[in-house]
Amino acid sequence: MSLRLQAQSLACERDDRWLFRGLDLDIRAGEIVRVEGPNGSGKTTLLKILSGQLADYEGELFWDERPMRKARDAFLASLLYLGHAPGVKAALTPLENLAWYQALAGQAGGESARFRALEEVGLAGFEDVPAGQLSAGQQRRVALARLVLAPRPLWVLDEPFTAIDRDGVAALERRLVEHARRGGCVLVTTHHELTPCAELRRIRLGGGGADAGI
Amino acid sequence: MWAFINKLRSPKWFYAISARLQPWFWAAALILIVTGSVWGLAFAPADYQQGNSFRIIYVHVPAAFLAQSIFVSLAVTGLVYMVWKIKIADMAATVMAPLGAAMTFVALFSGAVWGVPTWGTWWMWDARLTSMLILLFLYLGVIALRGAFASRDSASRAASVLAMVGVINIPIIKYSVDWWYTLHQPATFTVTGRAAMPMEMWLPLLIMVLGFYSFFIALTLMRTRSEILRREASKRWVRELAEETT
Amino acid sequence: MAFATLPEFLAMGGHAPYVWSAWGLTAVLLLGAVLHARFERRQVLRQLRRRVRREAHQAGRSGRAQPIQTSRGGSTNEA
Amino acid sequence: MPASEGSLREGVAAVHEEPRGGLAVAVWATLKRDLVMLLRRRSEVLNPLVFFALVITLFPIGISPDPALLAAIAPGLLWVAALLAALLSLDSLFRADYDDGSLEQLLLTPQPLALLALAKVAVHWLLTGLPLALMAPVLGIMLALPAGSYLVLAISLALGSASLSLIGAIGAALTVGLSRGGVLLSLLVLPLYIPVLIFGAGAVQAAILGDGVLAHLAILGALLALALIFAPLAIAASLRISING
Repeated sequence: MSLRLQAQSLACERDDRWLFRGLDLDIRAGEIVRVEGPNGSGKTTLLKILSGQLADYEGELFWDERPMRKARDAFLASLLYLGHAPGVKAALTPLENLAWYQALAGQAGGESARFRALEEVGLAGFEDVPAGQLSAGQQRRVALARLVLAPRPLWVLDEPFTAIDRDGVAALERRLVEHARRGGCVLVTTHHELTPCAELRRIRLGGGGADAGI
Repeated sequence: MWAFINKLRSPKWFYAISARLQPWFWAAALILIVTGSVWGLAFAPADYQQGNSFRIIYVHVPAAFLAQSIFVSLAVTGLVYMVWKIKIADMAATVMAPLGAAMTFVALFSGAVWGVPTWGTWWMWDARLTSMLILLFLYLGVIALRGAFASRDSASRAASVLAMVGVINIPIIKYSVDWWYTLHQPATFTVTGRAAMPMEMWLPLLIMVLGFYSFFIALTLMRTRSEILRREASKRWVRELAEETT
Repeated sequence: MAFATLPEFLAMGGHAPYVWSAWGLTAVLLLGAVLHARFERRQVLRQLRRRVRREAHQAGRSGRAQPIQTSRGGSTNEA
Repeated sequence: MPASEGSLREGVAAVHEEPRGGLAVAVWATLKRDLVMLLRRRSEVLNPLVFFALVITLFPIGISPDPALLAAIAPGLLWVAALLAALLSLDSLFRADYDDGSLEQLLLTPQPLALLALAKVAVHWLLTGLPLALMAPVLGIMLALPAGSYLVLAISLALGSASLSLIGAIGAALTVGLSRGGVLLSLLVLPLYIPVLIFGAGAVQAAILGDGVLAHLAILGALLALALIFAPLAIAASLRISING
């Protein structure tokens, strides 16, 4: 199972300002790639481009050595993206939230899978409480339960540690490493310092993209 | 065709070529509008029914034509921008929209003023005037939407989509308003719908229409050039240009 | 010629207010558009020159020979 | 960790063989999710209906209680008030999803965004347009709407409000990223509503006059068909623009 996300001379211009230019990336199975940079350096934009949300870039993207344009469906089916906002509906219970994501992904997994995923992220007992009544950290955990729920090889996580307590952070870090070791691949931005490990790699975006390219 | 599209990608090329085209369109606009105005105002015969008030036609019709054409141009440039990502198209759309709104306003105002001697009232829910009024709202929507976004790229795309949606709707709006009007007021008299106009009347009208189109093209070229300088201010060729023209 | 005398022309057969106000507004808007476009162009050029000067000055002060192309700063879309 | 190495592989294999019926499942789940959510916040569903009734109450007070006069303007009044009521709830169509990040997730599914957006629009119609259409005859009585036009009023509103929801959703998608999109949304959308208004109110008027209403309803149907073809594409394109802020 090959797993390879490549970018060639990737550049993004927003309103006449280059966020980054000439960025070459080659992300393979078994890696945790942390995108670093000061605020406004285009971390989120890069993740959005690499997760196929933004078509507004220059350069080429490849998934499994095929151009992204052709491989888009296969790519989206392998991708799990968690953005700044958790994507959890306050009016729905954690179970219902996960059920929607399961259906969107076209997964067969039933109720038991959802229960197990919620238990994994420490939300046992909260399955039927409307998410609006949960704390910000717990809502984030509902979103993180999708990591357990859907066996997707590529994880793109934008600030996944936000609002999570210390135990949760440690558990999430373990989960990332484990995912990488099992042949998955993680692309992450975070202000939290990740414990160094063999799988961890860093990409640095400079202010205004001056040192990212050219 | 393809080569032309590729050339359009370069604002520098457009800036150079438009500099050469611009004077011709200004000259054409000036000559045509002056000729058409003198002819229409002073030489064309008075209408046997409406007398001299019919001379409003020489500004009303060209403005109405232009108002509709500019909206179609907005949609076309929007499509070009969305499909080929040609920035020039969006710059042109940015500068065309206010002129289109102004022309719509001219058509509305002249139509309303024309209504006083014709219908005896300042405003009549005439099919054409109503369609024009709706068109004005469509223009205001496009302009407001473009202004509402913080990011210019998003604003451009949103305005393009709205212009395209609007252009699909314009014929529908026009036909439904025409139908609505005939239903409510059995058509007695429309100001511009005229079977046969003598040549001395329609020739100046044609000249005025052509003059207005030349004016539109000339003004769009000129303002697009300013827009290029504004948006490409960080490019080397623009800097050099700025230093040259000091 | 549809009119014999100038006052007759100006009176427009009694329709003067309508004809002249419609034509007048059109003329004002067209002329206004031209003047605005000219003013806009001058202003853009002026801003551009100011920006070039400012950045040349900044580059000179910081003591490095900076190529024009990569120097950035200030807001780009003040329009 | 229950997800073993095997299950990751399985999952990867599963995604490569396109899940069958995935689209229908996703659209159905989106429909169900939105319905459940709105039904849990009933006031949001009721507000447009109350607004509709209120506006209709204002007219006799503002104009005259004379039944003959009211009967003459009733078709147009009912249609305009229903149109404004439907507009009222449009702003929140995508906003909650935008704010909590679900919209990004919706954009990232392998399923076509246009159809998922269509599911959301369908919910909007089911909980706004359809109740308004059902409620309109009651308000028609209060406006002394002539007999024989009640059914046509409900049918024309039901058909027309579906077009309104679709067209309005384009505006909602374009303005969802703007902090103050509400007024702008009305400015964008109302001009596009005019053909629907003309034929909708026209149908009721024709029913009162005893003319054939089928032609009007057919045109409303044609407008709906057009909207069904084009609007989802425009909505999807607009959502992609808005998500990039």
